[in-house]
Amino acid sequence: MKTILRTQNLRKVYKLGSLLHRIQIDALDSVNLSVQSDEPVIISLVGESGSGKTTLAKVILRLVEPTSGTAMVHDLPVAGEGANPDKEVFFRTVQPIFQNPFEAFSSHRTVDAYLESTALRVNRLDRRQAIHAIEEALASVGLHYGDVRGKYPNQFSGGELQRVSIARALIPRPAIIIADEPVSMVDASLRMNIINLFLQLKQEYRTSFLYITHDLATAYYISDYIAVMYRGNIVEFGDARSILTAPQHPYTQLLLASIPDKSRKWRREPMRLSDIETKEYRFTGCKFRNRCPLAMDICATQRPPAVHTPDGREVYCHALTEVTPVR
Amino acid sequence: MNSILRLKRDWFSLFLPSRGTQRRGLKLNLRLRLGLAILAVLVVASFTLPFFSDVDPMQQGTYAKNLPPSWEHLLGTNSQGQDIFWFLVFAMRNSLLLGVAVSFCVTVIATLVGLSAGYIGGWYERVVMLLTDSFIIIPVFPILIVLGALFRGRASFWLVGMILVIFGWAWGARTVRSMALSIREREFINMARFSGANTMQIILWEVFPYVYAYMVVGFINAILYAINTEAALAVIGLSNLEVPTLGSIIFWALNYNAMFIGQYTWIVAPVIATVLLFLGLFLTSTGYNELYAAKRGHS
Amino acid sequence: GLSPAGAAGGQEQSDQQGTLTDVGTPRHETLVVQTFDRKSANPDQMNPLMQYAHWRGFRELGWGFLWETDTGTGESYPELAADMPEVLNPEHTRFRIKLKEGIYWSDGVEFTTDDIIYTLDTYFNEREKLTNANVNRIVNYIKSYQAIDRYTFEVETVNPSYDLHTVMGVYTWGSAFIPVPKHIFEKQPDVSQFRNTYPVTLGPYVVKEFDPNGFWQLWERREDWERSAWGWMGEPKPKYVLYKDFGPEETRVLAFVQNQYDVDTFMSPDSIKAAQERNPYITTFSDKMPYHNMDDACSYGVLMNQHKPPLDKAEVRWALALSLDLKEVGINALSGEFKASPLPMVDTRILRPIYFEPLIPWLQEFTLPDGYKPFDPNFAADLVARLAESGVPAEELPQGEEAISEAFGIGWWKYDPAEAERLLNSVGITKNADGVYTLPDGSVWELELVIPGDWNKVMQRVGFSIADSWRKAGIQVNARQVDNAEFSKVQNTNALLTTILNWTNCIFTPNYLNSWHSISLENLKAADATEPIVGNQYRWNNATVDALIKESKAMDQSDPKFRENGRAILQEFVKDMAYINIMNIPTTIPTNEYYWTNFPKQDNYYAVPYTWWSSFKEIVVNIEPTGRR
Amino acid sequence: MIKLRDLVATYTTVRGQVHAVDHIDLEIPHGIILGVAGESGCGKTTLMKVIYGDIGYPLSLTSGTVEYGFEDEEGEPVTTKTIRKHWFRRISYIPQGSMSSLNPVVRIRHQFVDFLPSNTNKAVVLEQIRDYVRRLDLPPEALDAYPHQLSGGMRQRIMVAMATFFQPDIILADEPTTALDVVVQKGILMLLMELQEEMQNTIIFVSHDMGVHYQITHKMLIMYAAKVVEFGDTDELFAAPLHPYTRLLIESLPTIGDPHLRQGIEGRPPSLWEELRGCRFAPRCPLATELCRNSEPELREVQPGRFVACHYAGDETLALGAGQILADTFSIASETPHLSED
Amino acid sequence: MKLAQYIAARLGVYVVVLFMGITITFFLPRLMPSDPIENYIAQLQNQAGQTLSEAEVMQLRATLAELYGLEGSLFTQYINHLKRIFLTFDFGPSFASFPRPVSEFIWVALPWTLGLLTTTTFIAWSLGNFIGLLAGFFHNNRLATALEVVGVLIYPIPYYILALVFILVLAYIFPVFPLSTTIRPGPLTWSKIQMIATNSALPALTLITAGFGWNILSMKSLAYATKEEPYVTFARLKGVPPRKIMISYVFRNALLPQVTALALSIGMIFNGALLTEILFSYPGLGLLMRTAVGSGDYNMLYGTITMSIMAVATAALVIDLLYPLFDPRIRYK
Ligand SMILES: Nc1ncnc2c1ncn2[C@@H]1O[C@H](COP(=O)(O)OP(=O)(O)OP(=O)(O)O)[C@@H](O)[C@H]1O
Ligand SMILES: Nc1ncnc2c1ncn2[C@@H]1O[C@H](COP(=O)(O)OP(=O)(O)OP(=O)(O)O)[C@@H](O)[C@H]1O
Ligand SMILES: [Mg+2]
Ligand SMILES: [Mg+2]
Repeated sequence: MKTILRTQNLRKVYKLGSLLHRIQIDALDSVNLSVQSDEPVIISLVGESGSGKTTLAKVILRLVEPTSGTAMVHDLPVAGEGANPDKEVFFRTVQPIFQNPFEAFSSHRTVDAYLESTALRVNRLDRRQAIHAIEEALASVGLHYGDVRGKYPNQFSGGELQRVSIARALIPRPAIIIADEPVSMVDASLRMNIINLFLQLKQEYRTSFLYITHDLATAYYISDYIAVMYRGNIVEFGDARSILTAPQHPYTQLLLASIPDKSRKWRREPMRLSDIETKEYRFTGCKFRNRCPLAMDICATQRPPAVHTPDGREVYCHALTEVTPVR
Repeated sequence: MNSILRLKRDWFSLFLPSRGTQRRGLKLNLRLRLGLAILAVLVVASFTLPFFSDVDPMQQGTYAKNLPPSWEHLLGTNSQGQDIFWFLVFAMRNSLLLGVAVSFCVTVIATLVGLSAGYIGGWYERVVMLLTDSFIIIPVFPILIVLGALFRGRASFWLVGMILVIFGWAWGARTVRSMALSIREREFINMARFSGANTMQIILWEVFPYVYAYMVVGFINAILYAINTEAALAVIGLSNLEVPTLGSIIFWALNYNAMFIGQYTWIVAPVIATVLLFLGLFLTSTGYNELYAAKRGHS
Repeated sequence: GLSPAGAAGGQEQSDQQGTLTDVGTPRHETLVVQTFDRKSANPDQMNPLMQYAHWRGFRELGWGFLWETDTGTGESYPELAADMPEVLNPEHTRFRIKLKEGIYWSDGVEFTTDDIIYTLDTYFNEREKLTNANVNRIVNYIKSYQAIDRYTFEVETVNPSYDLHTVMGVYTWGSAFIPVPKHIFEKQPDVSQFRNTYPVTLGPYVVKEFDPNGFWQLWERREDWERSAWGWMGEPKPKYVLYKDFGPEETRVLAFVQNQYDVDTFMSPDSIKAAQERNPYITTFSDKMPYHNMDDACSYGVLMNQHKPPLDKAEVRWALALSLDLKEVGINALSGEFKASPLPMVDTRILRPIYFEPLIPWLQEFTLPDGYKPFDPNFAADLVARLAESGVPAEELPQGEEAISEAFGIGWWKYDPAEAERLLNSVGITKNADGVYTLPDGSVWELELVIPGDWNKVMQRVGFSIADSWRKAGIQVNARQVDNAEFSKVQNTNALLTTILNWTNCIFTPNYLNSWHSISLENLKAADATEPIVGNQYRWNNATVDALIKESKAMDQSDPKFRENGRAILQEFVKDMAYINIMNIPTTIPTNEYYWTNFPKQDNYYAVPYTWWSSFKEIVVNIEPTGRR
Repeated sequence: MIKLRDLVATYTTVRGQVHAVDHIDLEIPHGIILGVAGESGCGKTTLMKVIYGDIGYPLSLTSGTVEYGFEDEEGEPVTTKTIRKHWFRRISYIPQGSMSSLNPVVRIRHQFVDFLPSNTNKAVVLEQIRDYVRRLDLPPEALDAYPHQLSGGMRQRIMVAMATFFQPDIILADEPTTALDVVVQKGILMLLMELQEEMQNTIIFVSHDMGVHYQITHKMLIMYAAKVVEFGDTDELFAAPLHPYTRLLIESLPTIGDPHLRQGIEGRPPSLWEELRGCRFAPRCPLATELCRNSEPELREVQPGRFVACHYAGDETLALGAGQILADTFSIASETPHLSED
Repeated sequence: MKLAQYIAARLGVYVVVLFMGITITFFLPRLMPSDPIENYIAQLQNQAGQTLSEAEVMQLRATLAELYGLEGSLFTQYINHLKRIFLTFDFGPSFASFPRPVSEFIWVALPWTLGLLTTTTFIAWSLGNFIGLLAGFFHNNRLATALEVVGVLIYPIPYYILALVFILVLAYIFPVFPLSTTIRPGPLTWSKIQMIATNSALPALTLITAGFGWNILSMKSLAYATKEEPYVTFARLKGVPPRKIMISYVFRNALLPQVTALALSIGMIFNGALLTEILFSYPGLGLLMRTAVGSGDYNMLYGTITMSIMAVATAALVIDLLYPLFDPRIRYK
């Protein structure tokens, strides 16, 4: 079996603030994930804003050096000690789709330059083949090469740009694409096209995805695995459909309850939203405890251990420990 | 903040009557055109006119001393019996040559050092920045005075230029580096990396465009720096006084008290020439910046 | 508060007192003088045993000397001494000196032999620590000394001496021996650490205030000025004398026009003209061309390193002289306000009758080996004609041969590039296709001309004009101006450089030895030796001169033979063209007679007009207040 | 009633001009939440800018005005020309990507009040703001923080607080919850709804997420390629979308628990730079006919309060057939292939 | 990283920079073509008007070499030099004014330079930034534009000419300020401060006029760029009055790079101050330095250059250390 993705005790600490206001944030706090499969898989990463999803993606993309721990993608160690993959191999294994498409292109270059560069340098195609590859990739995200060519990023709408960004990642046909909210700027119908595209790529090109999103419906729709993050911790991880239909962690439950559903309207009830994030990051024990309906004393002091449920997921919650003893 | 020094807004609207969107293109052209026109006149004049001069403007006693401006001597003659106009033409040429040459080297070095330090980072950056900081912090002038004393007169014109380059690049390098530092953190750099670009290519295609506008301004500034520093060295007598430059005109005009003996053209002409040159460079650079910004679809 | 006018140089208006100076003294009681050396680096150092703020009036107003020089005649006269030294032995090594009685230090203590002996003792005992180089000179000059009584002492010199009065007394611009007050100095634990700020003086003035930054110093007349070293000369008129630096020439012109000061030094002719146009009280030394005093001891000239080929050939040196268009240089640099001198000596009223006039016939007949007569006796007349042509009013130009010669000199070398080319061709230096001279090996002859950069504007101009002149003749000249510091070294070693615009050849009295004593064969160094060869920077190798100088050293300077020898040496200089002398240094010293009048002028010549020589003593005694406030 | 009168908004670029809002003529009743949906680049943000009266190079209003349905102090009706004076007091705007719209070097509390005239008593207002913020369940410390110290969700909530504090008549919110997680999103939406109910003002709300629209809006405006294609009550619109694009939009998204394959809309929206003829959706519309391709449908009121720009809207027979065709397009056939079946 | 660590690191850089500067300044003057001993001898001869005999000169030379500490190899001299500076802040005696220590001269000159520099820098910087801000923010306003034009036109005029024009206008035609600096010694009273102020006015004016041009240009472009940031747009949409947008949005954000620029440009400003001092006979470090070069006074040169390097480096350090206080966003690794 191939290791599609594995992280071991991955930790990333950010320090920020001014001389007077000094803050430390564990954007990743001992993240342990492991997905092994011979088939390509789509792993969704969901969770609250600022919970470290992008950070995890960046560690995998080797853009951020982890404070400690290791990460491995497609049997390729990419982060932590001893991880020093060959550039070319790495780029053909992992490709990103960045979160904010406006930031992902230099405003001084035409966007097609990136497509070309990828085709020429990563794929090592000649110019004619490159154009062909670009055309194909753009077509698969619903764009024409002619409309993209020679235009600067600010001449596109966010959605258009996002699609260009996806097209670029497709060109090298990587083993895994790290897609950081690839559809957040895209309208509903297009969103489906892109999601279906991912599925298609998974089947046709055997591309795995790490799909970071806030859109749980699409996560349900395409993913095999799902990981739910909260404040730098994984709180629940396992088979996507079972987690999304029967969440066990209180945060996952809250998440699911918050989906704007088209079938029934929300009940008007007071919501408990998070506090200032840096405050919560500094919590010891369970970081969700001040919003958790099940919070207990132990939650304030002790970090919840992984609970392995019978259907093969991991849930990090003291409340479950009481019910299901650790196996 | 990752500000690009975009000198783009213009005070030139002052001279323009109409408002509205159409105006923009027109104005932009006018600004660029005006700048280019000034530069063209100065450059063409100072590089072609010397071929029409039948005497060496540096030679003393060619004409009667202290003549007022006339058709024969457009700006009159000075106390050394030289024609001020022709002297100025040669001086402009030499100063421009020096300015552009120095500025070119300064800008290239500053950009290379700054970009590489900012982008590559690590030890390389630390060492380079230490060097840069030292060059910035050491006040140039005392050293120029020492070096001037060392090479006095023997300093060929180009040696002065070299000295100016050696002590001129650091400032720009530091600015470029800080810009590169902030650009390094931006997402499109990662995008470029995953598009297979190598360090050189990233520096060139991703980072450079962001500092480019600044470098144009820096380039212009360095031209001025070179011309003015040479002039300052000349004024305290440390540059080569036998090559006509804007500085050596000023030196001799001051030496003969042009201001007090009524030889105003002698002293005012080089100053006006310097100001015009700067104006031309300034208008051109800002005009070009606007054009460039418009091309990228910014306002 | 400060009124605007008050801010403008402190010319504060007050009904009773009149204008005040910047330092708060009444302007009409203060003589204000531009300092000679601009800023003093060491303003609170006033100890004459050390290096000190020399140019701040100490030599003129503060100290007293045994003998002084009359700048009008070049004769020495006793100041502290009662008489000229009495020679005690035929070998001229032992002397007795009597002091005047009744001279007092400014603190009321009487000046006696004790002070002399104490000063000499200190010179001898502390010579290692004292940085005034004259200490060495005295210590090497004097063998022994002793007090005879309160007002008498004797000295014995190492060698026969005919110049005791100019070594222990003033030679033109200073004295190697400056008596210090024993009662003050003996109390000092270490005289070399003693600053002597606000010194006790022998002269009629004391330091009242000085700028710690070195820009100015104010002197106040002693109440008992009559008991001072030269009280006998008469009452010094200004109650205060202020030495001040008014900045670069631009600001000096403005300050001068605003009547902020009375006497300038070395202002360039065009600045003077500009100032005169704006203020009628500003006058030059003479109202006739060349307007300025030409009696400085030094001249400008071009020093050549005769060790360096091709300058080792007299033909080449003559070629340089003949391709120097001095009229052009003088007009460009000095508006023609100069006095040319073909001999390596200044053509002053003291030296002209002794050395110049007797040599005129010889000069006129002098021929180069190829038969060419280089002397141009019409130089001055031609110059006058050119000046008249360029618009100088006729009444300001001298009339008649004699007056012209007195004003502009006896003549100079012809400007004859053609002869110069012949001379150069004769030693294998020929022009190439570009009209530039090349050496016999075919390379371009590059001549370096060093010009002192800090001295004054006029000298810079002269230097660059000379270069221009040579360049027109086809010589590739690289002119460069250098700082004082470097220039001193260049001047004293003359090893690396080929030609220098120079001012060192200084002779004020008929005693030429002071300038030429080192032109000896023993003093010659290797061609590229870099140590100073003081006195023979020409690196001139001439046995005749060597012999003449050795002979003159053992002679009384008033001996006619001594002067005869001088003329012979001058002839040798000319024959070899050992030094291209150009002109007397034009001492362009304008005065402003708004507050003070009766400064030395051409038609009122009681002293040279300088404020940094003995002449200043005469000036302060002779000037009169105008009564303006 | 906010009246949009034949609005045409144009961008000027070096390439030429583009109408990003093209002849929009609508009346929006007061006191509702209006949802605006449509694909990216169809001109939603531009419409918001026009409504807000933020018109300046490169955007210009080629034709039309907006009447806001309220008067200024002098009793003159406020229009696009005069709306600026009422910014953030009678109309407020939460721009797209507003998380980066806070001044990074100034504390939040100052940014709350800096648009007030200088003669207002800031201390008093600040006290009120503190109360308000507390009432909105936001931590009051947030007011004393610098923007970078707050999470995106927090900043977005601050923006909402800022935009609603002065109880403006109209609030424009351009994708205020994109990029936020659903929990925070729900919080913000509930907040908006609550505030709207309380203040009875008009909120115009742009979002891509049809679920969000379903949850909070009273009326919906669907745009396609700079045009309005459908406008009507949200519930009715969701129950029976009349324009094929609306229908596709609503149906295209998956829901949790429904593993069936879904398809997006084929093709891509037309480029606004090109010459456009006929119905702009026609190239992608499974029902398009010759008529659609050649003549542009008017926005017409097919039922009271329902406006649709489709030649065939309201045509019952066609609608039935269309239903079938559309159902086919979605090809609700198989489940999505899933790995963890074993 | 903790505050202390940050400061320590910054101090480390400071020391290294100083060290390099001092090293450069030690070796550079050694290249000077004048030899202090020969200079001194030559000076004596010029003063005394009498030439010394060869023997006298040799003796003098030996004495001076010992006194000046010019014995030993260049390297030993260098080590001694470093030791002296870092351990005792001693630059040795001045050669031109032997045996007075150089530091004495420096302490006299330093306050003048520092006083002139800090005031003029501050004023030029504020004025330039203010005008630049106006010009960048109200880029359509004619007054702001006119001010900017003034900046653009004044900026390239050489110092010397500016100085002369000021002298001519303000000391001659309208004699408001003195032509040359005259400051009388005495305790620091109010009237002395006034005296210093009037005497420094012209050099200060020159420095300010010559110095604010660049600030105008750079601030203008910064302000213009900042104007496009989303938070400025939002402020405009909030209806914040333009003046306030200019101050608390555009200026506050554009200020930070300008502060860094200020730290960096102190060396440049110092150059200007040096020229100005020479021109106005202003008793600061610049004049001291120029005289030192003129008289071949090594130690004085070391002292003045080292001092200026220290002053400039320290100023830059201070600004750098203060910088985080200005910028709430700063993050350092
Ligand atoms: N370079 C950085 N320096 C300091 N802190 C950072 C940095 N990058 C991210 N953080 C902080 O780390 C935390 C996690 O950020 P991250 O971007 O990984 O979250 P996310 O889950 O991707 O959020 P979102 O859903 O908003 O994209 C946040 O609090 C963020 O402010
Ligand atoms: N500054 C501009 N200059 C030129 N064209 C622009 C500009 N801004 C937007 N456009 C164009 O106008 C059209 C509408 O843009 P707008 O931003 O209103 O879309 P949107 O519906 O808000 O899209 P999104 O959902 O992606 O935010 C797009 O085609 C876009 O390319
Ligand atoms: Mg993220
Ligand atoms: Mg939008």
